[in-house]
Amino acid sequence: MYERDPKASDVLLSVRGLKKYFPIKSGLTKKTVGYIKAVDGLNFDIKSGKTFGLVGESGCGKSTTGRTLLRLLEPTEGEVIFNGENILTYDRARLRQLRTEMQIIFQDPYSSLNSRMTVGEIVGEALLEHGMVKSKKELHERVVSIIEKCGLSGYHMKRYPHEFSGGQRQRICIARALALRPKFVVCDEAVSALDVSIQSHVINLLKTLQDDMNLTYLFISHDLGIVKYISDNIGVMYLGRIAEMAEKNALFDHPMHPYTQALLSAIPKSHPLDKKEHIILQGDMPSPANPPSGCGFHTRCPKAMAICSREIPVFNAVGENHYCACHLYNP
Amino acid sequence: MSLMSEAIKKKQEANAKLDARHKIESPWTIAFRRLKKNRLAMVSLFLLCILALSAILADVITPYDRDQINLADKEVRGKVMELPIKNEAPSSNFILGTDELGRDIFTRLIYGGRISLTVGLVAVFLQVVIGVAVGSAAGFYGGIVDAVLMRLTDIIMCFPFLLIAITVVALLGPSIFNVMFALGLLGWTSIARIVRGQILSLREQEFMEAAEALGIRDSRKIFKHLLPNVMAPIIVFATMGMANAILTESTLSYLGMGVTPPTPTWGNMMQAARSIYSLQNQWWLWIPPGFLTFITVMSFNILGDGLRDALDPKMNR
Amino acid sequence: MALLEVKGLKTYFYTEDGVIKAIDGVDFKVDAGETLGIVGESGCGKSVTAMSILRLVAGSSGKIVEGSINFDGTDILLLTDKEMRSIRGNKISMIFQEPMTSLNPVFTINQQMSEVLLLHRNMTKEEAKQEVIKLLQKVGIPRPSEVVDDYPFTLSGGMRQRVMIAMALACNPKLLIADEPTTALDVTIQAQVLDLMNKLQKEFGTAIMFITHDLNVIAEMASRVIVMYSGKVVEESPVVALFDNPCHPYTIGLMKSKPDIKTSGEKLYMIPGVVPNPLYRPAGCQFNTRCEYAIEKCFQMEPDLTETTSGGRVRCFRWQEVQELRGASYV
Amino acid sequence: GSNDKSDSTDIQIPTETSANNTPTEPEPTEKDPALDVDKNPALARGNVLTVATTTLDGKFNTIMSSSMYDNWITSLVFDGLVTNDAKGNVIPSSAKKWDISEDKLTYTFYLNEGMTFHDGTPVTAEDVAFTYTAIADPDYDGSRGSSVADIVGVKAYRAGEVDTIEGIKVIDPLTISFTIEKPNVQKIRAFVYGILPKHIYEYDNWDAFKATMNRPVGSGIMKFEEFKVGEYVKLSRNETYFGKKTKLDGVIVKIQPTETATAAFAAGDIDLVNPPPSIESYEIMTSTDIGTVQEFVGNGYNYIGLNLRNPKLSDKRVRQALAYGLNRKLFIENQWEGFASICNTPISPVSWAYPASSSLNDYDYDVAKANALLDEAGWIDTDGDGIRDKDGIKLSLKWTAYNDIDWPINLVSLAKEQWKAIGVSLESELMEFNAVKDKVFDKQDFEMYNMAWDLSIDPDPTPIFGSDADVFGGYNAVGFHNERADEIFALGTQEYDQSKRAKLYQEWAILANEELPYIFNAYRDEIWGVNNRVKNIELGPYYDWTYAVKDIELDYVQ
Amino acid sequence: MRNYLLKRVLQIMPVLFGITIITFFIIHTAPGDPTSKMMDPRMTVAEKMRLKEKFGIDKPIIVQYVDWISEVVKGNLGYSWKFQRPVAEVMGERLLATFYLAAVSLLLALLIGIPSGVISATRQYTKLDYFFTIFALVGISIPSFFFALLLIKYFAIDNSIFPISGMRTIEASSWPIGAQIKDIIAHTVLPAIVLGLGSTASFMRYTRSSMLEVIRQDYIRTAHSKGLSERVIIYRHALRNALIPIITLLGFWIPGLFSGALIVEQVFAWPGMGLLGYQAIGDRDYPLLMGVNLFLSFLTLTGNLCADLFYGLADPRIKYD
Ligand SMILES: Nc1ncnc2c1ncn2[C@@H]1O[C@H](COP(=O)(O)OP(=O)(O)OP(=O)(O)O)[C@@H](O)[C@H]1O
Ligand SMILES: Nc1ncnc2c1ncn2[C@@H]1O[C@H](COP(=O)(O)OP(=O)(O)OP(=O)(O)O)[C@@H](O)[C@H]1O
Ligand SMILES: [Mg+2]
Ligand SMILES: [Mg+2]
Repeated sequence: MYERDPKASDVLLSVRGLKKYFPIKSGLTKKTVGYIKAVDGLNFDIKSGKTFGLVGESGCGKSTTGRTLLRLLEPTEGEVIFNGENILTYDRARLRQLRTEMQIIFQDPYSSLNSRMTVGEIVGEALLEHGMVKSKKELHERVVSIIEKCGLSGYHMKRYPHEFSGGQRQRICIARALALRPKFVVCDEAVSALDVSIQSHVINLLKTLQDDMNLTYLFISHDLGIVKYISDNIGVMYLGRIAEMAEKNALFDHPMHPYTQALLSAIPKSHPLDKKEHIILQGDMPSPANPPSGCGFHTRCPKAMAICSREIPVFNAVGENHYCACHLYNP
Repeated sequence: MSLMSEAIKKKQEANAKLDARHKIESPWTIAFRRLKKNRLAMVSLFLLCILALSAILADVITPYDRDQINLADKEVRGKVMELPIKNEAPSSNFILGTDELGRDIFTRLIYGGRISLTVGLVAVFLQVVIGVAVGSAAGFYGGIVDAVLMRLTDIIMCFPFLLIAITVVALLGPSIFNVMFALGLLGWTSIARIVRGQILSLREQEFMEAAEALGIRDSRKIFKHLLPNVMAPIIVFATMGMANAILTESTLSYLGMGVTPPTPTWGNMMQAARSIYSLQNQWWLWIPPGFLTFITVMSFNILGDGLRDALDPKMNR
Repeated sequence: MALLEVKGLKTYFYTEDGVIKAIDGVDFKVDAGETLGIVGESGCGKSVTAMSILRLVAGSSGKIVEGSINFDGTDILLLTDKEMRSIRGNKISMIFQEPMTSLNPVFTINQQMSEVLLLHRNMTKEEAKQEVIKLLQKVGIPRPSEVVDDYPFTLSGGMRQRVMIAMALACNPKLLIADEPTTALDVTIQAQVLDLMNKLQKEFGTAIMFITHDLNVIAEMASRVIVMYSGKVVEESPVVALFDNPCHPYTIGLMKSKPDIKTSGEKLYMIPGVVPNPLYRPAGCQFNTRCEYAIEKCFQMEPDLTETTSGGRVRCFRWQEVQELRGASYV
Repeated sequence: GSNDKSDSTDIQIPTETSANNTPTEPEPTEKDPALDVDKNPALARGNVLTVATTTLDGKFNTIMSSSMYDNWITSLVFDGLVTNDAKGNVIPSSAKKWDISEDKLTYTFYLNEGMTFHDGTPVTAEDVAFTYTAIADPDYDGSRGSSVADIVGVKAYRAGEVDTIEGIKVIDPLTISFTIEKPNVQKIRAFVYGILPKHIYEYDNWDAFKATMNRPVGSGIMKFEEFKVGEYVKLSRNETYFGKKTKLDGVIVKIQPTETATAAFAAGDIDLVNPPPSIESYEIMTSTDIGTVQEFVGNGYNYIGLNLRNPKLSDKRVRQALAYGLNRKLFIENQWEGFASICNTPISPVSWAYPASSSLNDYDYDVAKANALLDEAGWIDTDGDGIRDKDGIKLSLKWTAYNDIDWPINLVSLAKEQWKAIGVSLESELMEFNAVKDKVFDKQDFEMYNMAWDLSIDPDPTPIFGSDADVFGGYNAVGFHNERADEIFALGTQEYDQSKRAKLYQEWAILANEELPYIFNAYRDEIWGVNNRVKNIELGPYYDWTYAVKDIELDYVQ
Repeated sequence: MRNYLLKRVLQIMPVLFGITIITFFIIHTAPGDPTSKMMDPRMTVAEKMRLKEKFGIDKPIIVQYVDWISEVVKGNLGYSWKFQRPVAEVMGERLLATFYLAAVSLLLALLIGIPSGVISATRQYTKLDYFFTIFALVGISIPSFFFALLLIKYFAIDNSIFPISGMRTIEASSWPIGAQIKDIIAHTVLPAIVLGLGSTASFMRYTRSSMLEVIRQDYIRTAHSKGLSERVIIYRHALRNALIPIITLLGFWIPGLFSGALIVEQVFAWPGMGLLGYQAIGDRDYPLLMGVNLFLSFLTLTGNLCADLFYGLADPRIKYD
């Protein structure tokens, strides 16, 4: 069992038993006929100033996790302990205050910027809303300072998002999120939509800012290369649950869960002469509305056993700081 | 090595300068720039400006009073009598002739434009206000609010429009205000649906989630984030709605349910065309108002069409 | 003789903002049975090149203004529309990036696939359906005889992409153009699809033009690679040489900026600047504004493709010096 | 009826006493221009008379019909006990004669022998009794209810207390008597309604009765053939008609919108059309030379009603000033271009009650006189704003007009301009007809309004100007009260000598001309386009084309 | 599917109910009543009151509504006061003419509007496109009564190519059937053109923009890459998709053709329902007016429902449950 003190001093954010079910409504009366178990019991901690990477296939619940942490979605169950307090008990006013401490950066730099607002408005809006600036001048100064930090120039303030390239837009998003000086930022596929040569710009920027501002990241991606590069700890999600979680080198060097193994082997070789055996998984991820019984992965697992279809494996420590939910490692 | 970096520096500086000088283009400027390339739309805009201007300056540019009955001696059964210069063909005195009471048609046409444009403007204003309010409330709050408002919209939408408009006008008495009222009160449904649809999809956009994550208040979310984004369809709708309102007013006036005479509108001026005689022999009674209605409505439609293209980010020529 | 030889191909788009020279003199060839990889940043003209080969740009504002495309001994650009149609889907077929939207939503898989067979292989409807089922089986779709009557929306992304592949292979084409066939797919699914394409190529001996911006995928698939930048081929090279010994500064930058599971720690390499706007191409080398090796000459004239020692070609005045400088900096 | 489009409830059937021409078979000769189909396409339509109408409601029932156009059909298909001649005099129809008792309370009718309905059944007194009993039915919801209200026993019958009406007595199969409660000189005209065959119309419930309305069977000169909703009615000759049979094979009454009716007439599509009178209609109808226009003064007038309860209008001098200050002649000339004449009293010149014109003040346009009268009445412009005032009240008036027709709109426009010159300001309020009616008659909440009266043949003005009619919903909406007038009205209904009655009403005409409860406006003409092929037709205010059917002959080619 | 249908039909009820309430109150608060037009001076005030009682208009409006709706629920639309016959019967008599005219103009609109929209889209920015665009804008912009009068003037009065008005020549009932059909067609041409013009123009515009949207889709590119001919691509692959949104439009359109026919019916003396409703207002024939309104609303709602159902047939992605 995953057991750590959620209030340990170096931990900024702890998630315990987090669940998010989306009701499936149907029929005349819009009766709930079932649930999409997008997130189905997550446990992890993120240490202050560190980056936690979350990987997994599309639809496995990564974004839902990110959004639930910020209460952009109301979780069904569980606790999110931020700075020692369970934020799920906050009322709206407290929640608004919390916004200055937790932020999110989205995947799509096109749809995440309001095309009818100037960069200055986009970045400065929240400062105004939270009364964090006293005057127009101060607002201007703060906006300029943050967008310059993010690698744009002051004169960009008056422009509209459509005048920027994808990479620049993502910088605007970052500037917007960081303008409030949050402690914790969720990066939901923040670089996935960007081109190779621009990705590196943004990743470097995120890293620099983390060092400068002592930020803590939850970094969501399905690109293992990037996750490995930027994270300290990594969680591998499958069908709403974490299959494996470890320090990044431990995870990449000794993947334990068959799904992690498959995922890692699916990465195309990075050099044409590499000899790499791919584990080709059969079929697609099952629907979270109708998950298989037992271990969610057993339908595609090359090492599936009889027990796998019956019992949900426990999330156990398999090494130091290395956890895995698989019957293979259960005593 | 020094040579290279110098070249790069030079180039990069030049680039930066260029970048800073770059004209700031809001989405509206771009749309207008695109619109300017649409010759048909520009001609329409120009025509509408002329019409609007002449309506505003009607008092100055018209040669007669609006309701002035022009008299002249006429022989009736051997007796000379002062009678209205009735239904006279265009001449140098009356450049578009006179109507059945001897009033100058040109003058009344200009004033008629004032009414038609006012009716259009006010009706569309009402439609936009109601439609946007209903649509954005339904779209933004969803749930029961949405259900109730949308049912209401359905109900109004299912009204047989002309029949109910006529009933409303009959109920309140025909007058310019009641016509505008009827048009405004019954015509907002499509805009409400458009706004709601747009807001429903915008609400799912990541920038709205970002706004929520930033702790932006609801009112600001609606007014600052959502509404500016639905402005484009609203504007397009408004121009087309103008066209529609002007057309409907003239139809109502034609049916005698429109603006009260002697206030001229193009629709009630065209009532002259109800008689085959005028249709055949007195073109000046019905061609000018008919043509102006048509041109105005057409201009609004073309403008709306052009705006739709100009405001649609997907349209690329 | 090469199966496909493209020479001096220029395709322009005439837009209201001006002429976009999407590709501006592209030369390359594809030999029978080989896999040519094409890499390059978004917007550099990869897709337009592919579309030009099938003469599909003409529909919009685009126009092939110059060059020749020799396929199997005939210049495609000189063919009548009817002759061209007999090549499309028959001798040359294409797979697109977006499996989700590339299938017509209102027709069943059978209707869409048998269309090609009816058109090019003179089959009856019944025969065509049997053939479709066979093809689906070949690309590893489970229950092909049922799927054949399904509508595309019932299939997952990976399945759809496999349908696209099956459709492309229906007439045993000599050349298969795959335009970013896996970009929209997940890692594990991508592995499935790449694996499948490799297998099928071996079986049918089809030449493949594989377009992507993912260098790892190139390493996996290609035998020869061309690198495009801003509407031009900047480097052409056998795949191993490209990875071991990239010559063009852009290629070098690309290689370095890609984080992968092996790199870690220090900052990622960044290519400064952005891709030039295709409306306003700089004079001289297209890469000059971003190139750290640029010299005065690079701003004045455009380099030609020159042979390299490793058996490829490169469009750079200083490729040899760059090799040396790079070698030095690596040490 | 009231407004211009309204209906008349007098349906009368011509009898055989009228003109007696021998039928002349049309002999088509190629030379005869009257029979040149190329010139007059109407000739190709055979021996069938086509008449244009604007609507057909399908209530082809003598006790239910409510529009003039439906009445055309009923007056051809049915025959009443009595009818009228071209001058408006009551003459026999199904009843060959009648007696009125000494006390003027009992009317006894003697039916012609040998009359049959279209299905061959004889017409009897039972059918007559049935017809009038049906009007008295408690469920009756047509507009003729008042015409039986004074028959003895109707009240009890309506209340459901009795099964038969005491005042209606079938004496023998061909004799019937009606007894009324109090004498009424006009009562004889209540017996014009066509006789319904009892065996066909007998009903279990009222709805069942109404269900038969669009398939009428009567004893009239024409037999009903076919009704196409929204299109036309087709009638054919009644070969077994008791009176003078028509020479027409049939009659078609066809819907033709006003907009195009005259053009259709000019094209030969229709034989008879009754457009709004105007020079334009006239010109179009005569443009192709295939028809002529018959023109006559109608039995009605239009007017501007003034609310006499209103202090601004209660002074006779103000009313007269308004009349002097409005150039009605100009208006009428301009509006109707010779198809109307000025009106100064509430009786039509076509009536026997009309006085000598010289005895009436014609209120010729005279601004000076108008100003003098207003000054005299104490309305002076004290504040120099161009509008007269008195006791702090401005002489500004509000005119409630309706929008169905165009002349009130033009009249208001003119009055606005002209009254400005005599210091009276005018505001107008345009409404739909029903709203005006509601405001004026049902609520009596107005200052002035315009409307028109279509008069009945009998000139009795009591329902319009009698003091008793000044109730909500009554027709004396202007609130006219005059002792002498009330006296005249009372005498008039008791006087059975027409020349004596005429004297009384002439006095009333002069009184009304002086008192001006209305500003009388115009007597309008009626015009009828008549195709040249229609012979022996002479229309008049009391004599529409259905009366002429018995005489009409048509030219036609096979 | 069955559930969906049931659900939708059940949803129609409250909307229809709401419509009746609102229209009933609007109509009944209008000044005047059916006795207003009975302005015969010989009709006494007492008799009028008796009639009002017969029509039930002396009762409070709520009671009148309850009376009316409880009859409607039983399928009885009441009695037309003007025509003195059951409303359903009066409307029924005119239904066919209305349906016929609406169908012909709709057919006209579809036959002209859709192909020209397709041509307009596939030849975007060519002369042909501009021609159709201008035509469509003219069609949307021209007041229908004005257009009707123009047509009558040129085609019926100045040159007697078509009859002025009506639905048939009365004498035609004795003609051979072929001539009768020809006669009806001749009578239909002008009104159908007037009624259909707006729809033609709209369909053209909608088809054009829908087509433009569709031909930019990836699957059209796929179709091209298969070597299919232009015609197959446009008419098989593109049009099928482009028509999906237009089907929704149809649902709205058909009822519009009925209520919008008022002007056409008025000018051409067409025995249809639009005019009936219009006249019912003037006559304050509340039961008839309510009947016409109810019918048109019902038509609109079922039109929408049908549109949704056809939408599902045309687009396999839509599933009803
Ligand atoms: N608002 C919602 N309502 C219903 N279901 C939802 C909602 N949001 C997400 N889901 C479902 O929850 C599951 C997890 O979605 P989520 O977006 O968290 O996945 P993800 O791992 O972020 O995928 P991706 O990599 O595609 O972003 C999916 O099956 C999705 O369909
Ligand atoms: N229909 C078009 N109209 C105008 N410009 C176009 C059109 N299609 C492509 N272009 C332009 O041509 C250039 C090359 O586009 P292309 O699609 O070939 O890039 P790509 O290398 O395939 O990029 P990606 O990786 O994003 O697919 C781009 O600048 C693009 O803007
Ligand atoms: Mg996600
Ligand atoms: Mg591409």
